[in-house]
Amino acid sequence: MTHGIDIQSISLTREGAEVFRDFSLQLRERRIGIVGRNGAGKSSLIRLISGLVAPQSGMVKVEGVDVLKDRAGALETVGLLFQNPDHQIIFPAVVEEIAFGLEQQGLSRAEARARARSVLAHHGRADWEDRLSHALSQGQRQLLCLMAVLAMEPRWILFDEPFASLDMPTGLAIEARIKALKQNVVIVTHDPSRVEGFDRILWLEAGKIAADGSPDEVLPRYRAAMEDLARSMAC
Amino acid sequence: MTHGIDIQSISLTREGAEVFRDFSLQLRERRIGIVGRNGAGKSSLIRLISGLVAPQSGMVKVEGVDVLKDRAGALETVGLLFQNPDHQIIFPAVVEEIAFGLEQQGLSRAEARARARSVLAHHGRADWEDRLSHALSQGQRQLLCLMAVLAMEPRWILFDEPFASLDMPTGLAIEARIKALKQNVVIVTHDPSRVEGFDRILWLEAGKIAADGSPDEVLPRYRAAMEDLARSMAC
Amino acid sequence: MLSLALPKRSWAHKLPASVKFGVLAVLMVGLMQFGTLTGQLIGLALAAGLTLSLGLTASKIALQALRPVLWIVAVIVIWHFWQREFSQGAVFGIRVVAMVGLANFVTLTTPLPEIIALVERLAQPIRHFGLSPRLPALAVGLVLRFIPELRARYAAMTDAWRARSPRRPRTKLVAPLAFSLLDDADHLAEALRARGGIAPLPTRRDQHGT
Amino acid sequence: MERNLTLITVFAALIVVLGLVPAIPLGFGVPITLQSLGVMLAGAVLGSWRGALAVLLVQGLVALGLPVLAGGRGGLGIFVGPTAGFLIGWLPAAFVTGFIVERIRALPVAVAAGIGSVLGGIGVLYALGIVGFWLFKNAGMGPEDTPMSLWTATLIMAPFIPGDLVKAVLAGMIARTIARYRPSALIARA
Ligand SMILES: Nc1ncnc2c1ncn2[C@@H]1O[C@H](COP(=O)(O)OP(=O)(O)OP(=O)(O)O)[C@@H](O)[C@H]1O
Ligand SMILES: Nc1ncnc2c1ncn2[C@@H]1O[C@H](COP(=O)(O)OP(=O)(O)OP(=O)(O)O)[C@@H](O)[C@H]1O
Ligand SMILES: O=C(O)CCCC[C@@H]1SC[C@@H]2NC(=O)N[C@@H]21
Ligand SMILES: [Mg+2]
Ligand SMILES: [Mg+2]
Repeated sequence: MTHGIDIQSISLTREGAEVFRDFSLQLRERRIGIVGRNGAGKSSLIRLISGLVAPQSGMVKVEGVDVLKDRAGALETVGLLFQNPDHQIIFPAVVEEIAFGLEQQGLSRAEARARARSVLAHHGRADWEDRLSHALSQGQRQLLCLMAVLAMEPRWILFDEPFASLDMPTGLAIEARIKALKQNVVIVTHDPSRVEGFDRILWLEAGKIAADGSPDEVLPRYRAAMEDLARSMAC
Repeated sequence: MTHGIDIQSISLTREGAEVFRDFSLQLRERRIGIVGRNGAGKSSLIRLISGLVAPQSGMVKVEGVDVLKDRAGALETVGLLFQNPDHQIIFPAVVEEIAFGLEQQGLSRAEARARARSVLAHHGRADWEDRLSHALSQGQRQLLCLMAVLAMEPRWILFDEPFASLDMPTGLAIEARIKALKQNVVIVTHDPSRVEGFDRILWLEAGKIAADGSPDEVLPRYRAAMEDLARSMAC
Repeated sequence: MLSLALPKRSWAHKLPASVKFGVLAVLMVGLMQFGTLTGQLIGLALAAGLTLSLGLTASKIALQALRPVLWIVAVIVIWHFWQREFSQGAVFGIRVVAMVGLANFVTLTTPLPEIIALVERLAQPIRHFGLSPRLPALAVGLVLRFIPELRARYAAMTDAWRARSPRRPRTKLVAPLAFSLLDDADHLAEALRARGGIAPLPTRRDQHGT
Repeated sequence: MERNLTLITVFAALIVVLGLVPAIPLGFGVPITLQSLGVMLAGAVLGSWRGALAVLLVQGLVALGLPVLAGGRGGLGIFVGPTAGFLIGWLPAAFVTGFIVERIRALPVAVAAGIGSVLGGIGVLYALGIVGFWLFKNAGMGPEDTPMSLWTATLIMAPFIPGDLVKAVLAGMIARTIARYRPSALIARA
């Protein structure tokens, strides 16, 4: 009885600017990629899906959970990797940051810390245990955010530009880990090659769906359009 | 009589962790790329070069200017694009943000604003004039930072991951603009293809130079090493 | 961190935080009630004895923490003596030093996580109002997080300023700093929401699985 | 909900950090401190209830013994010291400041916040602060001692007036800037 993500005629205005008007969308696929230009509304969309932004009208349900109202339910259902790690990190210490979400899911403080440590070790970063998050490099902070989200194992995980600050090997390793996840995944990215083998690609343009289909249908058209644009901008 | 960037046996410790020890480097080329893993010290290095971070010992000169002490001189000599737009943007309004650096270079307030407007128009963003910087998307914020730095036209421009949040056409357009700059350029990036045709590539690894040479010498080795690493991490 | 702390654990660290804070509260009230000099002297001796029992280094740290209070007390005592109110001056001076000494003793020997855990336990009754008892503890934790963050923000912003200006920012950063704090509050609110927010906790991890 | 919490904690932290600006100690034990500017701002920006909660949080930190007051002071001892009345009075001060900004909507934010700060952050605050100081001075006196009069206690507070008026003006200006560029954060008027 899986319902997936169900967005029902949403309208969203942020600081006076309209981002979505009467926008509807159903997502059921296991691997979904979202592409589109800067300011198209990609981050706004996945913030809506994770219940962080309240639309002026309309409704978002994920696996039947009203993500805006039922926060405890949303916790098990959707997880979000923020585009800017500085906006996601809450705690000064690396271990606390990972443990917090686990505690929120009902683990005791000690259990959560133990799990956080094993997550660090699993990603080959056992030595980060005592480090402070603000003294990590930008890419290291993004990895910390990724670990914190993956540790919580929600049924849907939304990644906003997960590879933007990662170095090549870390990026490739995370890509492989994401591919292997049993959960449903949505990735927002400016790099089409990262979502090549996915089940479905959405191309968002100024708050509307410009194209929606398999990677083979959408990505070549997207690439061509972007290159055209680049040529017209370069002059 | 150009001296370029001259880094003389620098030691840098940030919050107790040693980033560089007795590190020296001369940079004279017009197009320099820096690659390396997360936490290798790339951002720390270009912050040193722009005189924002003070080393515990050693000295940095750019075109003969002691960037740490002579801030007025440094301003005409080096400009920096921060890796995280949130760390660069100061002012609430887009126009103010671009005009600020110009005013500091001696333009009157009115002149600076007029120039800021023409910079926006030149990048096809004339409609951003009245927007507030915090209400831009992440990629739009990065573009704003880029415009603010480019407008000041210092002799050396240091870019820390300039393409990380840009969409494809904007990324390509900015790449073309950077290529066409008459100034000297240093680009830090995780994407080797962005610095393919450059004059010199530095590969930084844990605060040391792992390789230094032309793109043809360095980049294939860097790519191979990173892919090896990825394979060993993936398991 | 900003809070008072000792480099080493002491015997007093082993006492439960609730006991230490409970006894401290009783002592405070007691010292206020007894106007006699002997009462205050007993309090002072207790504070001094407890502090000394932590060892020499700890006593030095405690004395440092006392310094700002000491000289205010000195001024008032001198004023009283000037007015020839000797007993009143002495009672006042000894009382303040004893109280602050005792309070510092408790703070010094109770690590922050234990203090926060205590807050959490004391806050259990707010469960009845549909609020999570973790809320006050979380609030305390967040304030303590924001304090260094405020300085870091200031430092980051002066960096951004210095990267483009040879002049000092002076008061020009006050407004941008205020905005960046408010934005921080927004981001932090979203980050908290993204991880379940401040709704009462689920009791078991698999409660919502289907 | 979460936003209320984080805004309240930000202003609590602001009050604490303003205590790091060196305070000017006065002989009678109550320092001139910037922290009361933080109290005015908490009320003017967050409004009555949230502003008061921000202060309550600071008071909680003081009670826990954390050195969050000017000069690195903290601990339960403060609540029985010369500044106790002021410290406790911060709470109604922020509340009244916020209440006035919320209610007098006809006036521009800057003016309302200024007036609120004067009435709440000076008027209400001094009333409690003076009584607190007076009780403190006269506590534990024998029958033969001469108690200080409430009037004397009031006169002693005169040195605070100029500084606190400047703070009220600042609070008004800052509230106006916030209303202009981050209107949604000015909850008192949102
Ligand atoms: N915090 C905000 N407040 C107000 N408006 C915002 C905010 N963030 C984004 N917007 C606006 O909403 C629109 C969509 O922004 P969004 O962040 O969703 O874009 P995006 O597709 O994620 O872009 P990018 O690729 O740059 O990350 C943009 O026009 C932007 O100006
Ligand atoms: N603000 C800071 N305070 C203390 N230490 C820091 C800070 N920023 C970075 N470091 C440390 O300095 C080292 C170098 O960091 P730096 O930011 O220069 O790396 P980088 O090469 O730019 O990495 P990335 O690719 O992730 O941006 C890292 O080990 C990091 O932990
Ligand atoms: O630190 C404390 O214990 C509280 C200090 C209260 C000082 C009061 S607030 C109003 C008045 N104006 C000042 O500058 N100081 C006093
Ligand atoms: Mg985005
Ligand atoms: Mg970096």
